[in-house]
Amino acid sequence: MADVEIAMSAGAKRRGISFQRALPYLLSLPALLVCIGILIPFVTAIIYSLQRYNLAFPDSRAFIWFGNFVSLAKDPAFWHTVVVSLEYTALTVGVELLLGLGIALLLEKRNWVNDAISVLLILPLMVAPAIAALMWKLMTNPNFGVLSYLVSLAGVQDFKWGSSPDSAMFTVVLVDTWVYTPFITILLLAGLRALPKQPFEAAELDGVPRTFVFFRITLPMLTPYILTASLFRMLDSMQQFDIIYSMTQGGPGDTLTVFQVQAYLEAFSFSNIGRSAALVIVLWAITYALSTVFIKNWLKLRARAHGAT
Amino acid sequence: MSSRKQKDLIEAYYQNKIGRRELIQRMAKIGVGAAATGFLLNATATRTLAAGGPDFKKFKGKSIKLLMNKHPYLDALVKNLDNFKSMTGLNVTYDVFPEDVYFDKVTTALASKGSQYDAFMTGAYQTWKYGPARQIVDLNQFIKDPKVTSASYNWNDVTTGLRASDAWDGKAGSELGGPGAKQWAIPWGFELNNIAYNKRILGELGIEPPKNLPDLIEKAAKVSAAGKGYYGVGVRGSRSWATIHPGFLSAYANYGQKDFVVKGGKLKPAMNTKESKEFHKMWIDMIQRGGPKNWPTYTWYEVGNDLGAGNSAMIFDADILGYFQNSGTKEAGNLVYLPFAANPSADKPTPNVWIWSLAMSQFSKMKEAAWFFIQWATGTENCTFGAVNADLVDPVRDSVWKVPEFQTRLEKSYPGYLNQFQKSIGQSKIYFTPQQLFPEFTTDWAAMLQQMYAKQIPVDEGLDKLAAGLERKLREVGI
Amino acid sequence: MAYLEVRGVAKSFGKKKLLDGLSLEVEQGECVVVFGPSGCGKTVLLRIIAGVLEPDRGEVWIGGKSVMNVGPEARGVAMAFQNFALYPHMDAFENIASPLRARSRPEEEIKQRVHEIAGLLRIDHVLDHLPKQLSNGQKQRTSLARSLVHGPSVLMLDDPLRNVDAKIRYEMRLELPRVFRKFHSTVLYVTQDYKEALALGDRIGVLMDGHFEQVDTPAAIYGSPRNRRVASLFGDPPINLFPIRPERGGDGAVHAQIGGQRVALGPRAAELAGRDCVLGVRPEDVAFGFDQAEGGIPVELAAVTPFNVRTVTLLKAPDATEILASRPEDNSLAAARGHRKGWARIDLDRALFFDAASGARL
Amino acid sequence: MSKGLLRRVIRGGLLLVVVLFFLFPMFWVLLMSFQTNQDILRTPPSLTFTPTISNYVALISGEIQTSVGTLPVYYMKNLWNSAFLSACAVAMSLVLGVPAAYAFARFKFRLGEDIAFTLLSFRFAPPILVLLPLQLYFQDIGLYDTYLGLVWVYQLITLPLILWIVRGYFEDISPDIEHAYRLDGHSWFRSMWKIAIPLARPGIAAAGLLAFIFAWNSFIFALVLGSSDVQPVTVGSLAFMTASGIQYGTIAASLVLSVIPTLVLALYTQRYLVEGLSLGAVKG
Repeated sequence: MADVEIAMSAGAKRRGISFQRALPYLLSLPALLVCIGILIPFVTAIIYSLQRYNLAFPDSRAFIWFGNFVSLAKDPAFWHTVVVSLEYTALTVGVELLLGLGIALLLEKRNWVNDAISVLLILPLMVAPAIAALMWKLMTNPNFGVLSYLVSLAGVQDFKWGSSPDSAMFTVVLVDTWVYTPFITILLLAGLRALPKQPFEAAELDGVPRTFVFFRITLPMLTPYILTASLFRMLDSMQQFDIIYSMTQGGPGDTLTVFQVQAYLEAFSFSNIGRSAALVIVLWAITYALSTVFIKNWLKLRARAHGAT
Repeated sequence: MSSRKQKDLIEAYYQNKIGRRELIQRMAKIGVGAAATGFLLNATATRTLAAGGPDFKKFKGKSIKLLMNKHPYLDALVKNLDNFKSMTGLNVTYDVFPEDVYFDKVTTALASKGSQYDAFMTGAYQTWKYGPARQIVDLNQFIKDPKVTSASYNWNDVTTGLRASDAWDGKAGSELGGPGAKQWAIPWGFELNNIAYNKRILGELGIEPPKNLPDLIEKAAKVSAAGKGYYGVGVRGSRSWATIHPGFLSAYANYGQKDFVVKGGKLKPAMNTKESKEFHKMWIDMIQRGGPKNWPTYTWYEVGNDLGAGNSAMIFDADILGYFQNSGTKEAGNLVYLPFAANPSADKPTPNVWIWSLAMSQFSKMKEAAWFFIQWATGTENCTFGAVNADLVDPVRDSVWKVPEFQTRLEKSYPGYLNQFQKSIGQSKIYFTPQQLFPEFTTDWAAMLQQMYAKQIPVDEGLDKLAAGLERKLREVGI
Repeated sequence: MAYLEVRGVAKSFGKKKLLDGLSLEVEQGECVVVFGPSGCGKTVLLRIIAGVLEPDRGEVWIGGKSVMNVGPEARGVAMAFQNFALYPHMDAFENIASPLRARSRPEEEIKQRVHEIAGLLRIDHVLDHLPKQLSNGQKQRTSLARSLVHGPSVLMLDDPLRNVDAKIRYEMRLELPRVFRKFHSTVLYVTQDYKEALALGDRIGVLMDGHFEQVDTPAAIYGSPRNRRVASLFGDPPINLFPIRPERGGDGAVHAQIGGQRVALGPRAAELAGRDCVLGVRPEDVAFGFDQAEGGIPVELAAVTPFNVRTVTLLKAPDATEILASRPEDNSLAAARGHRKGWARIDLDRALFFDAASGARL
Repeated sequence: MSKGLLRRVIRGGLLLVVVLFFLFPMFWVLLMSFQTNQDILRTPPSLTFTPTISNYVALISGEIQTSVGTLPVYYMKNLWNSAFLSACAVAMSLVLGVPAAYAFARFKFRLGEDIAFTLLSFRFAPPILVLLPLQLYFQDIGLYDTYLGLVWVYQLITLPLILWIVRGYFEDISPDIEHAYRLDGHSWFRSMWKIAIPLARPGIAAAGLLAFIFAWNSFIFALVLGSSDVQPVTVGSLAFMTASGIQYGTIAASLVLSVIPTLVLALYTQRYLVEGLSLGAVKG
């Protein structure tokens, strides 16, 4: 408790009280300003979202307040988009978190094998999702695809991967998992190795069962890292585009019409800027809400973690 | 060096003192290859364009910038670009982007009203957005102006259907190339949709080439049923307009079906007529029994890969797609091209076309110079060069198709290609109803086909749903 | 004026008022021990003086100047942290050298002074170790060396012996005064161990409820605590406290009931007659014997604990009042088992009287 | 004992599965990069082929052979663009982000959390939302088609990542260590520079690496905000899908090449990653 407080006004110094007070701002504002600069367009986009604005109909451009949002709310396709996006996010983040944590635990011990693996595992992350999707599309091709081939050897004939409404979601989640699990693994591995050793040694001595150690010591201490990792994954998954678009363009039918795919089509193919902006604003609002929850818990956990000391 | 000799020879050729074959032989003697000869010839030929009136040197030393799509047609053009430079003294720079992202680039470049690009490659469909958006220029003003257009440009040499397809008055539903139509772009190279088949496979199975759609469906099914690892017919199925415009719309049109009809000045979806429903049933049936297993993710390159690798016996897609699969692939040399009238009661094919055209940016600061480029690029000389010396496979000018070298080249290694072209070109044009919502409704259409294919929705119901949805969208924008 | 002055410093965290207008004066070269129960704000006080924590109110003066506008690095204050706070990525040498580097001293001087202090604290053999390779004792000495190496004008030690084992604690207790003298620094020493406080402090400040109950020499703190709370903080076994109500008897002498026995309180209690107060008697001032003694209290011997050099005995008076007595170790009580009767005699000249209500000494 | 052995076996088995799942596709791509398009497009796919380096030759020499002669390839330029852009973007983010992260971790100041969150929220401003207006403004202020402009925009990707990850590591360092350093007579800046940053280095390395990768993989910004002179590898790789067919072999090779720089960086940072952050976690 005291420690946190102290941490927070650490190095307090009143030489030129103004300077002291200013210091944190001086440190953080450059970063803020740089981003603000870019975010001016963000405001413009918000204005777009309040207009009837289709490039192909320049004369009918007009300010219509929340017209775009209203028509979205009335459109079942939109609600479908919301559901699919959330579903996709939940699935990818969930799977990748479990997998990433598991792998991190497997690699926790330091030896050259694990070190080697932990580098190699980053490889998928280094492949641009667009290209990764292209390769997966080839590997899942019914004729040339090595995966389709292996699957058929395993006895599953004509698995349809991205081409069937039943397996499309599975396929894109699979690719997403392949690409992004390493992200979580890295962060959690770093986190695991950052944990203070004492409690574990103690538990070891007392012969505490591993499962108990994991759930009562490891997991709680790891939670801040888990939150950070899943926060960023959530942000990216909500906005996933490359993988889904390159694999199925949102199909089959409307199986995978997530936010970004819809927004992309509206803007780039349908030139319906207003509607696209509205879509993206909604997406932005959702991510904003979700991450606020994350951050709140994150800060709470940090506070507790430091209070403990 | 022997450059003087070369000039003399070419002069001689142009004054008909010697024939083309003789020219090429004698050029070869002094160490100039056929392609190079072609280039030199073109240099001279270009002078006829140059001689046609306009002061092409007007912008000497200035420069223009093009936005281009990575495409064999572009490669053909680039090979000959120096001729344009020397003709006009203009400096030409160009940005090339992969097709996968090309139109995103164009859309944003135009939407931001940037003046960085003067002219760019586009399809006719895209101009239905760019035109009404006032992002591109009506080129009639240039074509009809002798001060900027060479007498030898011979605009009417460009295939009628294609010229019309790039011209639209901007009113949804009105006829392409009709009265008052604006020439939004100039055709340059195109593709029409017919059948290409693998004679080895059909031979193996003792199957004759298909005569019409019902026949195609049965034969495709037969091929797939043969269980030899290959399937019947390759067509696109991805969730985009690309699925609608090749084979599908060509056959659809051949059955006399329309996407929209105009009622009281307003568009009305026409996909849910009885005939249309029958057609859709046939099409879906064809894919389910004789199509690729992953049809809903099939884009043009999967269709092409399968044909070239001998996984599909036939494709109903762009002729040039089959053309490029006939070299450097496993099945190279086995491919045959076939004019295809889907409707048994139709006597001629009615291929829908994709036209690579050149358009001019409204925001260009060098419009006249840009026109010079477009004029040269789509002119007889350059098209001939591309067709003869490169892969400008489907040039847009009737005269070019008559060039003997081009014909012999096609005949030699692309059996039936010339024939399928000649049988089809007369009826080759865009069969879509021009309108701003083209991408929207074609995407919805494709998505609906995918649902029908997956048996998520019966064809009839699906088409009614589709029509209703489109109806609503049309009302929203009031067209 | 004093070298280090803390003037009415207050600091609270949220609701919790930790320091409440506290003041303290420390002379040059003097060692003041800040003593108090844990969580009484000792550490916070040091941090405020160090300048790493801002007080809500009040000021800190060093060498006659207010240092409120001076950063920690410029106050000439050194501090040894309870958790040592060594730099994990620097070896012991660099840790110790840090203050000298900050003052950009020439390399050879740094070497020489680091080795000097390291030798003095007997860690010169581990100078090339990283903190994680050091034993607790070595860590503690390293942090101490770091705080001493540049001869700070004010040295603050935050319970430095808390995290080290008994042996080192004992050694250091003897060693530190020598070191302090050598560097002639003004020392502020925080501890919650009263023996440490008595052993090291020129003066002891007893910190309670956010202020100093008493600041005085060890002898005074022990011998004449300002109130019963201070009194009961010092001494092990703790002081005996008997609630009494002195009465003036017929003979004019003042008496009180202790353990059910009427005891004459002697002249010191003369003016206490008739008011409730508490009698504080340190165990060593209680004499126990088996023979009846004048003014003695009849007790029975409840327990005998040999307590290193002294024997502590728990005595029970008939009214169940418990009296602790300690006496030099001897074997006379070794045999004393079972509830032997005996007599306790209180040395009233050394007894302390507190007001029952306020607890203040009378 | 045998229980421990069993555990080791299981552990090894699981690791094997993991490695297979994550590395098989990479392995397959590597194989493809040494095959001709014909070999790749075989049914069923097979491992027997005569390796060719033509794909790499084409990429590196900048010339690709086609049926109608040789065509230029600008892949190496794309590769350089990616490397340069990502490196600059990450460098800038570190310079801006680490001090900010330090501020959020060490000082409680009004609006502190709000600023931190705002900075994060930039991460979820979807690109296509800002692209169109951004291009307008970039043209006005002359940043269109400049490295500077792109590096700036890339901050949207890299800065929040670095900021939030590094902040966590700073907070894990006991403030007392820095207090001690201050009391030794060092300024706040030196204590940040000599204590906080070295102790958080593993975290900074991890964050930097991840940021670099994300910058490396994004191409939509460069696509819209630049000419073909500044396009990254992703766009470069897509250039091998043209109407004349899709060159899987070349794409695979381009993918392999594009991974190398990042891999090298990863191997370098690995030192810090596996060093473990035990230093960072010195609690008070």
